[in-house]
Amino acid sequence: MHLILFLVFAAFCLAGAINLLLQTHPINSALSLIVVMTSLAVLYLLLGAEFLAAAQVIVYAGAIMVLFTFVVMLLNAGREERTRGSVAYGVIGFPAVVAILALIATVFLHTTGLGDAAMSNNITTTQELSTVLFTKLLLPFEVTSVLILIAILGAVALARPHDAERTARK
Amino acid sequence: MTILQFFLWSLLKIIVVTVVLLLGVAYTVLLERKLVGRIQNRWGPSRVGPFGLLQPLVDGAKSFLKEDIIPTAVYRPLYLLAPIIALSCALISIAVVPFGSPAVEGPGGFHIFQISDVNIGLLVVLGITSIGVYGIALAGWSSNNKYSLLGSLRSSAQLISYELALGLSLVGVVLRAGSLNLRTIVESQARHGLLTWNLFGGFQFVAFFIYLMAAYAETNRSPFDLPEAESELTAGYHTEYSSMKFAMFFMAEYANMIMVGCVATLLFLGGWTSPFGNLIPLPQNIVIQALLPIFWFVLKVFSFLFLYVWVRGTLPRFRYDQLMNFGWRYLMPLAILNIVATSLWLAYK
Amino acid sequence: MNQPLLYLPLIPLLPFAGFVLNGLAGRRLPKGLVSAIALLAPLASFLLVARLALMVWTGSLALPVIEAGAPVWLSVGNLHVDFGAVIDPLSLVMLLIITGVGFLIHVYSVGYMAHEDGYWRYFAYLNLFLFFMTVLVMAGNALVMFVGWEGVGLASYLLIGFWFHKTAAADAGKKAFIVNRIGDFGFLIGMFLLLANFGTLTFREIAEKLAASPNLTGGILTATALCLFVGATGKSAQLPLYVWLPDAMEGPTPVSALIHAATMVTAGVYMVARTHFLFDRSPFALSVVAIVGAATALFAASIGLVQNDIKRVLAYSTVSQLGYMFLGCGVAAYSAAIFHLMTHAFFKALLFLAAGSVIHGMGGEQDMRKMGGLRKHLPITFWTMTAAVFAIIGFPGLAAFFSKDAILHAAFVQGGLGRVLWFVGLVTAALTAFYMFRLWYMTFFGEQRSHDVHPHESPWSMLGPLVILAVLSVCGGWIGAGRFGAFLAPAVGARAAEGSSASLELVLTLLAVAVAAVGWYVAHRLYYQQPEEAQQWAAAAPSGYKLLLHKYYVDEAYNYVFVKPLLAISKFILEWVVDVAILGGLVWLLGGIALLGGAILQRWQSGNLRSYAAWLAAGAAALLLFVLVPWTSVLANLGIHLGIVGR
Amino acid sequence: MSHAFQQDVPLSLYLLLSAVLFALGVVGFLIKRNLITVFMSIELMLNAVNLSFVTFAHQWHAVKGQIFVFFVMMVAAAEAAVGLAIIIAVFRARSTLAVDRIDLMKL
Repeated sequence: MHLILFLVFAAFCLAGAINLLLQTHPINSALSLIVVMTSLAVLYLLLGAEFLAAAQVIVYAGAIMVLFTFVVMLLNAGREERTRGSVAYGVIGFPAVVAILALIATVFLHTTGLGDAAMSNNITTTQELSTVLFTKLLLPFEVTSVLILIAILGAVALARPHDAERTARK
Repeated sequence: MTILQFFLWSLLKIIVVTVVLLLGVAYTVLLERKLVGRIQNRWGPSRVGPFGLLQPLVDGAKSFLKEDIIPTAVYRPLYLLAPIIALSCALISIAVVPFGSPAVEGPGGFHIFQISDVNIGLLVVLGITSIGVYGIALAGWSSNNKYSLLGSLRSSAQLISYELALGLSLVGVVLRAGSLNLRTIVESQARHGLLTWNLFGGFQFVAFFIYLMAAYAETNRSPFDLPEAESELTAGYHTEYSSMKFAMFFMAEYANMIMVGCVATLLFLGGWTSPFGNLIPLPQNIVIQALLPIFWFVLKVFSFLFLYVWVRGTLPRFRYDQLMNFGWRYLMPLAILNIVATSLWLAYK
Repeated sequence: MNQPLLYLPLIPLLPFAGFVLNGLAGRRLPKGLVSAIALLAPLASFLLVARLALMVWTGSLALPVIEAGAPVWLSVGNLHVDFGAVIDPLSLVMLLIITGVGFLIHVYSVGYMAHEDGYWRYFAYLNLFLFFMTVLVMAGNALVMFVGWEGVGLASYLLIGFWFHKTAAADAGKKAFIVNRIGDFGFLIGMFLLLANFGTLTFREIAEKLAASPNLTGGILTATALCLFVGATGKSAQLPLYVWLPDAMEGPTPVSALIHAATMVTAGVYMVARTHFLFDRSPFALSVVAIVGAATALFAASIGLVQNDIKRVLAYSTVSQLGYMFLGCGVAAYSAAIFHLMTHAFFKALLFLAAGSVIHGMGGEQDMRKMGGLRKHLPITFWTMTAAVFAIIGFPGLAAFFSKDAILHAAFVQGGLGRVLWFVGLVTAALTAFYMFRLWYMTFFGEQRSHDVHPHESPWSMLGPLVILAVLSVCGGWIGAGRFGAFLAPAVGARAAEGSSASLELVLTLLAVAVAAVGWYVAHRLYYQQPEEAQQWAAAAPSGYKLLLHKYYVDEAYNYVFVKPLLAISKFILEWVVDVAILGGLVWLLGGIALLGGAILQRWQSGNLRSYAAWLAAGAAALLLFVLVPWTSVLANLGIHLGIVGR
Repeated sequence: MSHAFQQDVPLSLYLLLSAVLFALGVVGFLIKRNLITVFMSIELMLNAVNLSFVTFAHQWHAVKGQIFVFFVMMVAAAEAAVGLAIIIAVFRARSTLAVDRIDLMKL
């Protein structure tokens, strides 16, 4: 059961990710990414992280990606232009990516002592999570909240039309 | 219980619940038309069948039989995908809703009145609701129509804004119950019936009020039905949709209403439990023991829907900036205050 | 020893405080306050010094006083330099002269400079001058002395160039500074030699070490002494570095008085006296000092004969008198030299201030040919000037009578070379008498030659110092006569005048007075009785006259020998070596490197996000490669395979 | 069939998946020409890393691994808010989202 679910959703993940690369329209890419994210949520669930699974859906799929689609719609972004930029990305970038993937994969596959994940095994409840989060890691949590506040202010400041534009609009 | 049995039972439950839900959706539409008619001093549908009771079926047939028009300028894949996302998201949430007493079990300790009992049921509902945004957003965008686009932009912004207030209003309840499991939440308010409901005994009336407002906005219902404001945007995000696809949006809207009613019932109104608590002892008959909680549940959801329609027939539509102001400036701070007050109270207790 | 509170640091620091106050805030302060600050600072210093002197006089203070526990300036290896002051008879005398005469000049300046712009600036500089001079005199070691030495140069530059808008004044300031620098260079070398040979710069320690090694003579000591003497010639305007002093007349007259009489030029004499233990051990250096002194005395006096600018006459007179002092030093009669320094301070300050009063009264006129008959208009100035003139020529009983005779006597007594030097000194005395009386007659007697000015007597703030200095000039000789040598002996060493006898002294004295009288007579004849005869004399020896009038063409010679080639070389180096080769080359080199680097690096900085991302990924891959691959074992395996390492 | 049902999944497969997703994210960054899509590739990389965090948290029974993912999500949310605001500002200034055309610091 676990294996089947893993295979199915891992396949969804990979398909979504590849589709993200292949699609030329940002909105399709965004939808592919949503597929990746929701599939990942299922994988989290399989790994016993149920709160994270919900958070993944709510935060990533439900908020961040909505923001992305919202921006795509707002800017009415069309298909990608076939621009020719630098060649460095092909010459340098792809070998580098292959190297990274090869290295990481080698290390992962050679690591001994990694166990198996079984169904309904080692589930982390929301209570455990929040106990650690609100006691031991309270300070980082609060710092994160400040970060988000700053991000909100920054976003507002950035997206606000300039004074000149505003007066011109009036 | 073997895996095969599990699948079969689950399939059966899913089919039954879905059919009931769809029927509920159909008759909610009728209910609304009749009620609004009465509020506006007219009869509403009354010709098809006795008291117009067959009207929903006829409407459905009409939707199916109408020509399916796909405008040339639309972005087809998403144009087709959007109503499916909207409807499926509206229907899926019901999977975690317990609508009957868990005391009644099937063979092998199998819950009959809940498709799936999830630890984080409330979060699942919220998550699926948040995915539902895409149906509307994509519909508006793929239609390639400015009214649709404006409607879906409004809708996206509105949903994101009010989701915050909605989620925060539920935190008070979660704090009281100490769980995200919907069944546990219901059981935490079961002891003395009406008096221990979160709405009354739990002092979560502020939260309930916020939830009510946010829920109306989330379901794009009057007085927050700006995404489909006829006078401004023709029909908003579903301007370009017709026949069956339009019907799917329509059903999604009412399914969402029912879902919101279910959540309200579970979280604030004591779910399937009796409002009289243990004052009226349960009869020993197993059938009555099974059906009575369902009766209470449906009654509560129905009351909620009645409120929906009543508000629709009564209040005028907000302006867009008023809507945003209200959500960000009043509802959200209020929800945060509610969380703080509840936490303090719980800590004091 | 239970030492009474002496407030030694305050002596230099008070003028310095005056300088800081006036220098920083003077522009905004009212004139009265500026003068008050400027006068009070040296007055307070003088009172402190006077208190010291009084304590020494009454015997409640034993000299020398060596300040202990002063702040340390440098401590490098074995070298320790502190700011401790040393008061011995020599520096006490110097301090009295500097602060006393300095204060009088300050008072005089209040009247003289009353209508100048930059009044506050002038007094700030004046105080700065006193500060550095006191530092110089009180210094216990050569390095601190050098600070004062350099500072005096700076202050003189500022004061000579006080009217910096006048090209001549600005040039004179620069000239003084540069010529002084040459001398300072000698001092510096001398200091290095001291440091190399004795490992210390403290005078007392050097003297002790020198005393401890009686066999040490010759080369090194001579070289050191000569280097120091080069410094002294720069500061004290001796041949060949005297050229700045006459030009320094471009500064305000009180400044000339300060530089010539009380402070700057005496520094060289003071320094030679201070380091006498070096000179004493090197007869050759001593003879050089004596010869240079005598030559300068004669040389300057001869130029002074024909000058027409009243201040220039005085300037050459100063150079000449300084020559006397070095002559004194050179025959090891240090106390006589210092004695002459003191009396000279009195009468030369008086001469300058009186000349200033004359110039003031004449409305800025400095040419003696346009003066004359001023006796009636400036009576007090006349009488004080008369006192000074009689003092300088060595009129019996007046200041220079004692001091100059002491020097000449010492020279004569030395025998050998000393006799020659004595004769030169004697001739110089005659010349001195001649040009001083020439000045006297041209200025105060005869007819008034210029009628477009109305001479008037100066205010009392100027006349007061004149009177005080006149009294000192008249009586100053009696202060030291006979006693001075004994008083200074602990500081400069006493030399018994061998073969001295009262009769010889009397003969020598009479000779000197007679020679001076001859000078007086010639001046009287040429400039009082038959003024036209002077022109005839000049016409009789036109080349000689012109030579003197143009100061032996020394300035011109220096100009051709040193200044012009230096300018040409500097210009060449600046224009071609520095500008074109070094700077230009450097610019081209840097520019080339930047261009080359830019040409390579700009390929990276394309602004293209995706290429940046590619490099980022490459960097990450490199890091992973570095971290994840166990390089040591990989290399070891490789080594085994290649047969480098292993069996 | 029941064999496949009871089969457990080795965690290295999860890690491998995460590595592949990450690499795909990098590739996306390299080849995508739309600013928004490039940004999405970054989100993909973040998600890939999150997956390995959760996997390790499962392996070592460590709650902190999951909490780290939680923080990553929060930071990603903040990043998305600011990043998208920047993208809007860039679009306003240049009327294009093509990364190859946005290669100057000044306007």
